[in-house]
Amino acid sequence: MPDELRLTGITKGYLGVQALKGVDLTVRRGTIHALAGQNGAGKSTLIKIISGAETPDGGTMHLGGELKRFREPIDAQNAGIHTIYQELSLVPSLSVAENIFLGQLPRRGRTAVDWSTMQSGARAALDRVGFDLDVRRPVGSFSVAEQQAVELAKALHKDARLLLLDEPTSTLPLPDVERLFTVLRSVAEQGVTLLYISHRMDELYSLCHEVTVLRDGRKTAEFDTTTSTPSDVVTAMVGKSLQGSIADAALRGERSPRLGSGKTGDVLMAVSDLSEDERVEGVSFELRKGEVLGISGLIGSGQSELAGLLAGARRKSRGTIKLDDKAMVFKNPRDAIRRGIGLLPQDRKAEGFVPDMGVAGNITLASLPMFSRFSVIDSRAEKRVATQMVERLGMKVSSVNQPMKTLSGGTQQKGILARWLARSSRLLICDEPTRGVDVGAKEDMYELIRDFARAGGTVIISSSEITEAMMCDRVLVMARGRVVAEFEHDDIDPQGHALISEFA
Amino acid sequence: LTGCRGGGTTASSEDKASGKGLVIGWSQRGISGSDWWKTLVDGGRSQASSVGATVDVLDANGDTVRQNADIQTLITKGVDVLVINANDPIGIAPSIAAAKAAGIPVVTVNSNLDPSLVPDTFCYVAEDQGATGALAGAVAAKKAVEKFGSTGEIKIVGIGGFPGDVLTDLRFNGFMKGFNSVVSADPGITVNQLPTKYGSWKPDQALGPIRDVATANPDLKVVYSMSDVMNGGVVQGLQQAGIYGPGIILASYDGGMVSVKTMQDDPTGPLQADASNQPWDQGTTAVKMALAAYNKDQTKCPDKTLYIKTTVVTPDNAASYYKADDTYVRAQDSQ
Amino acid sequence: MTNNTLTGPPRSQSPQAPDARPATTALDVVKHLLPKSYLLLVLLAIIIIGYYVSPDFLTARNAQNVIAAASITAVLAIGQFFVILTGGIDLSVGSTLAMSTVIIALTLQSGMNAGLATGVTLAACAFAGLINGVLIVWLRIPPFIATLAMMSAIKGFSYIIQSTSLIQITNQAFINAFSSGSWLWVRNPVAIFIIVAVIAALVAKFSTFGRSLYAIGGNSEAARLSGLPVARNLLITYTLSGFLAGLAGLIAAAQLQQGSSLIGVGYELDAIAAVVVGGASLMGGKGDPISAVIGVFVLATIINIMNLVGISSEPQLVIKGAVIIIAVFLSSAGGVQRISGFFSSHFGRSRSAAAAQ
Amino acid sequence: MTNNTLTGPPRSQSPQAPDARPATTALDVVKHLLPKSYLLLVLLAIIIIGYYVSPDFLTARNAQNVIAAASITAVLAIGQFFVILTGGIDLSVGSTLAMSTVIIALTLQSGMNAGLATGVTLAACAFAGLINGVLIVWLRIPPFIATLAMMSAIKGFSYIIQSTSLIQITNQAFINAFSSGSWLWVRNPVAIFIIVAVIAALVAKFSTFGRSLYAIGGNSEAARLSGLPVARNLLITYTLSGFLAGLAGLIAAAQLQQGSSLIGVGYELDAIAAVVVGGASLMGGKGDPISAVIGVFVLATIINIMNLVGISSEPQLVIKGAVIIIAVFLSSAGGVQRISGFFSSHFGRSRSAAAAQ
Ligand SMILES: Nc1ncnc2c1ncn2[C@@H]1O[C@H](COP(=O)(O)OP(=O)(O)OP(=O)(O)O)[C@@H](O)[C@H]1O
Ligand SMILES: Nc1ncnc2c1ncn2[C@@H]1O[C@H](COP(=O)(O)OP(=O)(O)OP(=O)(O)O)[C@@H](O)[C@H]1O
Ligand SMILES: [Mg+2]
Ligand SMILES: [Mg+2]
Repeated sequence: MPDELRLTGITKGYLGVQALKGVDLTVRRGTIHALAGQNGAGKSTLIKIISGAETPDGGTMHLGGELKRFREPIDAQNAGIHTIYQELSLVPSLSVAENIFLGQLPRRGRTAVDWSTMQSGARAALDRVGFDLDVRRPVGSFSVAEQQAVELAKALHKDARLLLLDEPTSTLPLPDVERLFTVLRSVAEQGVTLLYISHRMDELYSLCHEVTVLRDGRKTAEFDTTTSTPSDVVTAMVGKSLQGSIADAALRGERSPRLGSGKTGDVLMAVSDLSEDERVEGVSFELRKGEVLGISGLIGSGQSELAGLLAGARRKSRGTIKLDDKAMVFKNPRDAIRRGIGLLPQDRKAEGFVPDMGVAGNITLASLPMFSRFSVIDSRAEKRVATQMVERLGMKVSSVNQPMKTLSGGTQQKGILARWLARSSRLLICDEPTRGVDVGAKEDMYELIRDFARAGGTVIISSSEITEAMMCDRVLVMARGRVVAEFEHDDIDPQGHALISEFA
Repeated sequence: LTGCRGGGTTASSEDKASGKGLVIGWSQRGISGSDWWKTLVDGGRSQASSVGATVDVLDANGDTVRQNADIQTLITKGVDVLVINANDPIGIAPSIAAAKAAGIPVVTVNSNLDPSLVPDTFCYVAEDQGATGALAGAVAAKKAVEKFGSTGEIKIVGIGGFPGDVLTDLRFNGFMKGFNSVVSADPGITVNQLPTKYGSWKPDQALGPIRDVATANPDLKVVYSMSDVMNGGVVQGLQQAGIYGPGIILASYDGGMVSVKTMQDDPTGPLQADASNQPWDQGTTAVKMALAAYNKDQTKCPDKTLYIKTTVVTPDNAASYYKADDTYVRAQDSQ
Repeated sequence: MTNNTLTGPPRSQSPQAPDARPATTALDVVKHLLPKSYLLLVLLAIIIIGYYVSPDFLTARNAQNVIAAASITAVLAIGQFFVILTGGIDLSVGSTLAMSTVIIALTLQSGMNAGLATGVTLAACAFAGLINGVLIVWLRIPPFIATLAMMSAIKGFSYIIQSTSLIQITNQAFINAFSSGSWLWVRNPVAIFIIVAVIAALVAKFSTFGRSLYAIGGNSEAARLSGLPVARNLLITYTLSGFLAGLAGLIAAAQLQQGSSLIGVGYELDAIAAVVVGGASLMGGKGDPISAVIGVFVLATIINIMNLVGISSEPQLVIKGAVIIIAVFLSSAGGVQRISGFFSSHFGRSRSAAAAQ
Repeated sequence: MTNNTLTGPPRSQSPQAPDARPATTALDVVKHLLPKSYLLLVLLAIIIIGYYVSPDFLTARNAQNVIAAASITAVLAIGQFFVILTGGIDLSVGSTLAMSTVIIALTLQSGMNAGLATGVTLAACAFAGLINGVLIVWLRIPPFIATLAMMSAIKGFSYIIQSTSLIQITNQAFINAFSSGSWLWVRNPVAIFIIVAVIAALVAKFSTFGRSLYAIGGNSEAARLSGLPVARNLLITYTLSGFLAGLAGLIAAAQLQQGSSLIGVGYELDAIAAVVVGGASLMGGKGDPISAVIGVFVLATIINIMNLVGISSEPQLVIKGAVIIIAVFLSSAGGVQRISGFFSSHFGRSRSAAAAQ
């Protein structure tokens, strides 16, 4: 098969960061080609350069043998390159139909929007990815998963020759992932070339033909998925052998080790009939000290809302939360934090950290009173604790004053975890703790949670990933805002079918 | 201050001819924050109540567009006569036309209208800005000659409201006319007139420009503040530049009681002249003319313009003008 | 781990059956253009209050006057609306309006014919708007600062070209066209603002340009990545705002029969307040031009009523501030929902408390 | 299913040893407080130009005057800085300043002693700021609109209490304390603003309150979820802005020896421009108070120079606009990097082109 896309010597630097240091990449026509690499390896930067969203500092790009230079995304689109970016690029206030056609709204006459063409086109596009939404409603009124479907429809409805997909499944429920893969395979069979990014090795190996691995802005290896294993890819990503590690075991299909172990008899938290309008309905459970409790469910089933309610980030409409047998009213996160509860929010960038503030500032954000006397920050103590945290959590930073926004996703996530460790929280509520986090950092996160539980901490993990739920002591399964099932760790089968069958 | 509601339905026209029950609609270009305008309106009100008439005042806050709307509102309310203190000479042309169409006579006060509009008005009541400015100019020149001798250069700067604002032009040109008429007797004197500064008629805005012009021209001799309102800033600016004191002559305009007091207390101080334009008298006269207009008695204002008599207050006569309870100098006979 | 090749469970989304009827009958167009009803209700409430407190309020003359006086701010507010829709702000429109009056007065004074003079003036004002756009798009100066600087620069420029004090306008054709004339019983300035408002509403709702402004204001990065010409459309928007400020200036010049740099101080703030009262968000992406116009009338009507009942101008300033707060609270700050939410929860709670007894 | 207790993976990250040296020597404090150097360079360049074009510029007297006059705007800008740091804006400070002059003049006139009168005035202004905060935090009115409405309401209020136009201040203790007096050769207003600036810089850099404002402006949701008292700190910030506007008003009142509602018009815009020239972002989360003060001096110095060389006031407005644009382009809009980037890429390209020949 001829080369559809050929990149040579692509370089790109941001202020202080060399994101790409001369990348060569060749993608054959009609194949699904994967890009793998740790957080911050430069995958998204490469995608942005191909799609015209960023201009490279150096290097060349050939599409179908022709030299191309894109100045704006529209140039790439005109050349048949369509993209799903890592960050949702939808306009929440506009209708689904308009979002799908954004950039080239169908016209009637010279300037008027042709609404009926657009709406029927949008319905057809959604139908292709297996969704049926009211295309006239604003996108912002749909769940994250539905928004991701709109994003897919937006990229897929056009006649593409090259499709770029940057972690399209990170916010997609499992069944929809399968449906997406079916669509992508059929698209590829029609001769469209796909470049696919994901941190999930199983996806790469079920969908893609080839994998290119980036590390620190350079291409380090290329594999054929029929003749290689995920371990090979991860080894190339990390730059050393994983032989014998948890990550390696996980990649080989072994069940990840249990997270909790310190479960005791004392009840830490007792929740009864907890509800929030239509999003959470009558949830009751007891949480024991040292336990790691999973809240599992498809994206949109209300696990995030439940996590938010328990952490005081949202307001309940009904029900009670008892902590140490005392009824609590969390008016805001502050109330919950005072009681030793910490939340790792699911949307790291929007809710997790202050981008321009340094690592140390972000780590001490929830415990400023402990780092200050008479409201004066004790910079020395702050720096000392931040340095300890950075070392303990294995965060890759150049200094504790490095702005948080310049860190990789995994390191950012560890920084937020460090915030709650510095606060000596006793209950950690993790909402999708490893979303968008690379394989190595993911295992690091599990190890840190395990350490936390071992030291007597209690953890709630709200997750839509089956494997994550299966690592917990106990799993509540949610669907449509209700708890529909409860499993002890040992009652779950190795593939997690028991959980999945309850998701409906 | 609630005005009177409703049109002149309560009083008979005979009563109104004497002023009783007459409703005067008064459109001010501004009131808030200005004692001058307040005194003007108060003069009008006091005169009106003395004859049994009422005054309904609307304040356009310095916006001509809004003043047009205000006048339309007054016409809508059915007032018997309009007194207008116009924000600019031609901007209220539509309102003058509307008043004419509604058969409501118009008296203008304090600020003049364009000649094209004058035929449709009954009377213009004001001080003669040029002549009043000239009064101050003449006194300032006399004092300057006394102080600096009859040879040499006299550097003058004026500070007014805005670039391209009629009031500033009239008051400054009048002042220079009065000034030159005196110093022209002394051929040894050359008058060096610096470009006019603008302080938006506000004390804080006047400070910077005066301070800087005085810093760059330490030999400045005469400063003319075209409104008493700005004097606080002007004095402070001159002080900061280090030339406030015996070497400078300050002239001003308006006849505010604070300035009168200053001259009375410190007769040899920089402030040596304050031309007075008697807002109270303008207000009372305007209401008198409004009554005449209602009675169509053009003999009261034969030339369609009635300049009230103005004076200039100097350290020599300050004591006779000082009235602690007033804010602006009034005509001596009306007190 | 093995591949999760699972059978898809039935989807959790229950799609609402989309209405397939094309949305473009004439009635639908009108329905689309009408703003959310409660802002109209606020205006109606104010009008009813006006009717009760002043017998002069609901007279044809007064109504005509209020509308004619508001037409200047309304035209400004429409231009401002588009700027705010993109998430920007234009503080320079008051100065541009003043410059417009000066340029039209100068060109007419020089003997240019009214049509050409109008064209020259509007072009100059649009150019001033374009400079705003260039500063914002190319130099990446934040809109607030760029237009603040231009507010000063344009004011200075119009002082310079004005050179004397105010310049009288005597050209009757011009005065007629923009102020005193009327067309089918509607005064010309009113006709102008109605035409501008209708075109603006159509553009905002039905044109690709209008939709792209919503996209830019809603998420400008998404708009750019989707291939919309963000830079070009921002340039057009600021140019349009300058153009409409120029048009408002023509109405003002014809009404005042003069050109003067002193006109228009603070109009930008009135226009911005009206746009936000009309439900737009200063973050961009929300609102519609007709609501902005209604916002203008809410504020103008209240001032008119206060004048009619004889409230003096100092308390008027306080009341105006309070009205802006209340109107914005009810419109863009979601106050209606919050109040009704508060009452329903309060009512619900007391009911359940009663039931518990 | 049994637990697969595997050995933990080798950590892929090798943490670079962060610098553990204590950061709180006195020298470090000073270094921390100093702003990015090139804004100082811009000011220095302006001063050098001033020295060459006007012999009066670098005299002790003129320097003192410029600094004393700028102290009013500087105090305002410091308050505004904190508001902008949280991502807000305060348009009401000009009116609050005017109200402050009126209240102090009235209280002194009534015979209250200077200290008490000062306290009453500052409390009233802080209260006005608190109302801003309440509107923004509790009613969720956007800061621009809330403070715009308050700008009108406070102005109306101070007109009402003023009742006559100019209230003279004759209390020498007061005038001395806030204007004419001096302390160790530094004039009192200058001493006041230096003290305020230093406290502000320390608060911004070293206090938990300052830190939380950076967090709120940088990402208010993250700040909320981290348990910071967002609402309370916003209330404090707007109260502080009102308080500092009141303090600026005291300086103005002492300088002009009067209380008047007429003063302070447009000061809020000067303060905002200065803060942004000083490198802060209107989106919040960035900047420092000392840079904001330098921003004030950049603008004040340029106007002083223009006045000294006798540039008339019309072109001054144009130049002021241009200076704001250039200064903001160089500071917050990242112009320095972009220009150097442009030159290096241009230079680099031409070099490589030469190499290719
Ligand atoms: N706009 C930007 N400004 C500054 N640095 C950036 C910017 N975008 C990316 N970077 C940096 O460039 C490097 C590569 O980032 P990139 O987003 O391409 O990584 P990635 O491989 O996609 O990571 P992830 O798996 O977390 O998505 C990182 O160090 C990142 O911090
Ligand atoms: N602010 C909101 N306004 C209206 N509806 C909302 C809002 N937030 C969530 N919803 C609705 O509530 C339901 C749950 O949505 P949401 O995506 O937040 O669930 P979730 O469990 O957090 O899933 P995910 O894991 O996406 O992140 C969806 O149907 C969504 O449309
Ligand atoms: Mg990425
Ligand atoms: Mg979720």
